Amino acid sequence: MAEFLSLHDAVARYVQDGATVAMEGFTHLIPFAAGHEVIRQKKRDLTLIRMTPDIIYDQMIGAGCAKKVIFSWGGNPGVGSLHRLRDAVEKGWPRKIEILEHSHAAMACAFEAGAAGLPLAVFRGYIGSELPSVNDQIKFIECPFTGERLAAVPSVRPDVSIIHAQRADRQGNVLVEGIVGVQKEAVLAAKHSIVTVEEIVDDLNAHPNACVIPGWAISAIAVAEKGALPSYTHGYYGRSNRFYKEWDAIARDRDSFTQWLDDNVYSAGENS
Amino acid sequence: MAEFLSLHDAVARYVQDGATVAMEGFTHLIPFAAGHEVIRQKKRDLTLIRMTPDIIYDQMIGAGCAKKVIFSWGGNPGVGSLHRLRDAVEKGWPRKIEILEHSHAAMACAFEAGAAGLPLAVFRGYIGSELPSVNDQIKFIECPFTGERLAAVPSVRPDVSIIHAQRADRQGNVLVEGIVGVQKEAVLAAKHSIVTVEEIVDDLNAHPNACVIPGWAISAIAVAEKGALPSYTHGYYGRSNRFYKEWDAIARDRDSFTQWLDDNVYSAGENS
Amino acid sequence: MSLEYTSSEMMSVTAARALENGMTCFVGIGLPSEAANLARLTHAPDVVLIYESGTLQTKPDILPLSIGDGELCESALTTVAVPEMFRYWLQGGKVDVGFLGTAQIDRFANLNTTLIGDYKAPKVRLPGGGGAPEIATNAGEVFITLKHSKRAFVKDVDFVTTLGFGRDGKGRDNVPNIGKGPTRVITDLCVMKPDPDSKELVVVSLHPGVSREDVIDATGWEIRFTEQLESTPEPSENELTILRELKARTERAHADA
Amino acid sequence: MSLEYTSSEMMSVTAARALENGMTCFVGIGLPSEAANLARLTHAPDVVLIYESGTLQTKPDILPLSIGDGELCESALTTVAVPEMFRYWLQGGKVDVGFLGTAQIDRFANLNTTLIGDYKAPKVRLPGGGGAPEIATNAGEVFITLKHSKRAFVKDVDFVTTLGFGRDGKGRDNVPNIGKGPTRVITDLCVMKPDPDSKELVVVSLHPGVSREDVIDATGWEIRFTEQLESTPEPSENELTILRELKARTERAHADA
Repeated sequence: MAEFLSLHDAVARYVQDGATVAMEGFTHLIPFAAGHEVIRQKKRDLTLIRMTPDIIYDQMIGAGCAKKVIFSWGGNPGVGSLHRLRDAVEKGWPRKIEILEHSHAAMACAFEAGAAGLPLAVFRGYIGSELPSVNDQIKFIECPFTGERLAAVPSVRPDVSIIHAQRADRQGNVLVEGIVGVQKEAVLAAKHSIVTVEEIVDDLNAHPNACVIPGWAISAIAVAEKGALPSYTHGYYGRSNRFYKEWDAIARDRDSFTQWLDDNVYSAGENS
Repeated sequence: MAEFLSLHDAVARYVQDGATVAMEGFTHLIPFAAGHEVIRQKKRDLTLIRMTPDIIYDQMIGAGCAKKVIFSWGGNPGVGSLHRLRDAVEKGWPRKIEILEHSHAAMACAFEAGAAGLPLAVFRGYIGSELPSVNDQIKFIECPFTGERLAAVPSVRPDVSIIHAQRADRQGNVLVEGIVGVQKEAVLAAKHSIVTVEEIVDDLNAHPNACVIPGWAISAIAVAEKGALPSYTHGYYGRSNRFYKEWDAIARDRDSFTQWLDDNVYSAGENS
Repeated sequence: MSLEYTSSEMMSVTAARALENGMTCFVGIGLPSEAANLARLTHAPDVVLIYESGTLQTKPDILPLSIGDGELCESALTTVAVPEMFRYWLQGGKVDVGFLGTAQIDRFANLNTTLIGDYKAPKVRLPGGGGAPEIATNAGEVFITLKHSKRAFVKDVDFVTTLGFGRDGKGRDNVPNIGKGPTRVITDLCVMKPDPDSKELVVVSLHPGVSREDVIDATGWEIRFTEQLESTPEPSENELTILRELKARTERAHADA
Repeated sequence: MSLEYTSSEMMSVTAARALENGMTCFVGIGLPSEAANLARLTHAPDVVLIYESGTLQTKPDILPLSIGDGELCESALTTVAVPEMFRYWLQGGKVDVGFLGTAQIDRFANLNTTLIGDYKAPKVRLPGGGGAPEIATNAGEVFITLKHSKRAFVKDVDFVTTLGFGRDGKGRDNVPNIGKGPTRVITDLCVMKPDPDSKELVVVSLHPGVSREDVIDATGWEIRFTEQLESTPEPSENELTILRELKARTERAHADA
């Protein structure tokens, strides 16, 4: 049954140094507040899994939280590069990180397989791509019925998944609405999960087939108002495209990044 | 793009003798009106796929439409046997039929795989069951990452799938709500599809993550008011549990069944 | 003071008591559904009931006739597609206990819901596996409830639709990612559990008024009784009242529909 | 009368015209998204746009900055989970055309969005594959649009992130269940198509005012021109107006947010 914790306590309890962590949200509902809390608590040696690392992992990588990143598209959407990711990969600052890269289809299927309790995902993919030559976690199997060669990747099964959602009810059931990405899969695939929400309500007011994650499938719920900014929360607030653009200049330079981190994460409280 | 047809014309065009047909609806939204139309048009040698044959396939089997049934649970829910299915399997009346049986998990995964364009579904199933000894379509594969033995079944890819839904808009987009079963998967897995609906509306009024099947993924839409009775349509009318109970007596006897079919299907129009 | 109750009521109440509050239960239709809802309405208000129709955490006011009655969806936290139900919720390891009925059960708790006789020429064709084969292996453990009779309790099932412990009791040994299997069988006469070593079903508790001979006569193999044989506690007045109201509501609703 | 327009506008209009009304298009972010929405707002009102964020049949009023902007969801017929998007809609064969951009492209239309240099020690690390590897093989065909330059149009890509026709042009031969692959490449200078036999990209149409030399100078291999080389039709006034309004709306919206 989900426990209601402060974001500080949830991260302190469930994000251990060295853990495999998936923080999902496909452009929408990216759990930035939780990411900042991980940075503030100086978690180290994390293996970070995310289809699109986005600014959130750029910040965590720049802050030195990650030893490895598993991803399928590592850019600042519509803007350009993730400079902190590149600096770590290309120059080893603030530390050398390993990367393991997939395609979106592979990772989406791997999250699905993780939620489904399977060790692998099977899909029609990676045909002609050279990604299998640099990622030894991509294999191929033969269909026993048709003989077709299909791709196989290990399922994603994080130690902890963290997502942001619109709201939870008092029993800890969570509503996710809009672009739902792979968030439900991330939660169900993980050993532990933290969901940050905009608010706690008496009644989710969900339609019969809404994406609702039951409280008993979640470890901890923490209220984090505007917890997805500069990403957005459908029905609550919009995406700060402006910040995504500004991030390019902030992150391009180690000093300006460090300054930003000091001002906006380390010196800030839990609600930054 | 979905064409709006009469139920007669949709069935005449897309259900060919000898075709593989999936008529889905998991207790809810069973396309009875379409089943009756198939019976009226005396379609023959069909391979009928359905997780739960239910009364709809009992009627079609008794009427002589089927040469084979692929299913995972063949009873009258909460009542007892499907007497027409049993009479065909055990005594060959009105004709001998072949059966191929699976578990629900296998068929659900096979529909999913069919919708996903894959030749097979992989899942953790059939452990210790003797079903693989009587169904040569069940195989086992080894996970290339963990060595675990997992079940594999061919995906479901019907010639035509038929489902019933609440409503379509004038572009042919369809809303399915409530217990959605494997209906979307059935439509997406099939070469052709017919959706019967309670009504055509200007606006589906669907929430952002509703189960909506776009018109361009459907072959034909036909209005069939109360088209799911004695099954039900969430938001429109309830299940006739009474008829499900009465069916036991009607179907137990060949003569009473034949009489029922004459009175309620053959003599009736399209809206029976 | 002893209350009046039927052996069916005794079975339902005992089956209901097997469920602990907070458990997540994948519910079979019929007797398991009756027991699971009785548990929810009595000692286990927070038991989470899941039906294979996709209805998650449902709280029906009347018992469903089918596994997909509208009542299940209307009273559910949410309703998911059937592939998701089997993949994420059952196979994904979210189910503590699968609650099953059966037509035939053998001494190793293997279940047959496929057919009586030979597969190619069945004497009686039964409905088939449905969700049971994977519920029995993917749920944390399995409770089984059915009426006791020699026809149902056979030494060896005609067909293993659903694994208990296999035809030799070793069917789960060294299988990765598999649940504990049947941990108790609740009938109208008694409660059985598998022997920890051989996995053969053993009577651990007799219902009030039931003799060993009653069980022996209704069982198709030489049934054993545990040394510390217990007497199953009687239903309470509250349990009986709630069960009877539930069944009366259900009957009225189904007669009307 | 000849209109004033930029080479970027020429590229977008030409790319838009490649889409036929009623096609189902899996849209990449950036230039493809601009072209696809221009098509929808001009000659192809019933083109169906799908973004990998799960937004099905979306009709954004402004261009999204990211692949998952709120606008995409709010104007969509419905929004599905990302695994479903890749499994049912793309891999399930529902997509007529995948519309992609790229950082590097070679003569066999292989795409590189992974890195410049060596994988272990990259000179420039690019974003990676994203949806492209499977869009390129599972969609019925693929349109590619990008600006023409020697850095982008190379003889052999540093890394095949996404299959065009393979490093030898035979990468799709005898592969079951695969799309036709890139059928046209639209740049700010010209339109290219693969040679039917060798699959090498060949210029089929030059944009107005562009010379063969311009293309040769901007291409990293000895580019060939088809015998019936055409001149790409100019943008119409209507197309330019709608494109400019779309971009102005977009800029205003993104500056505000």
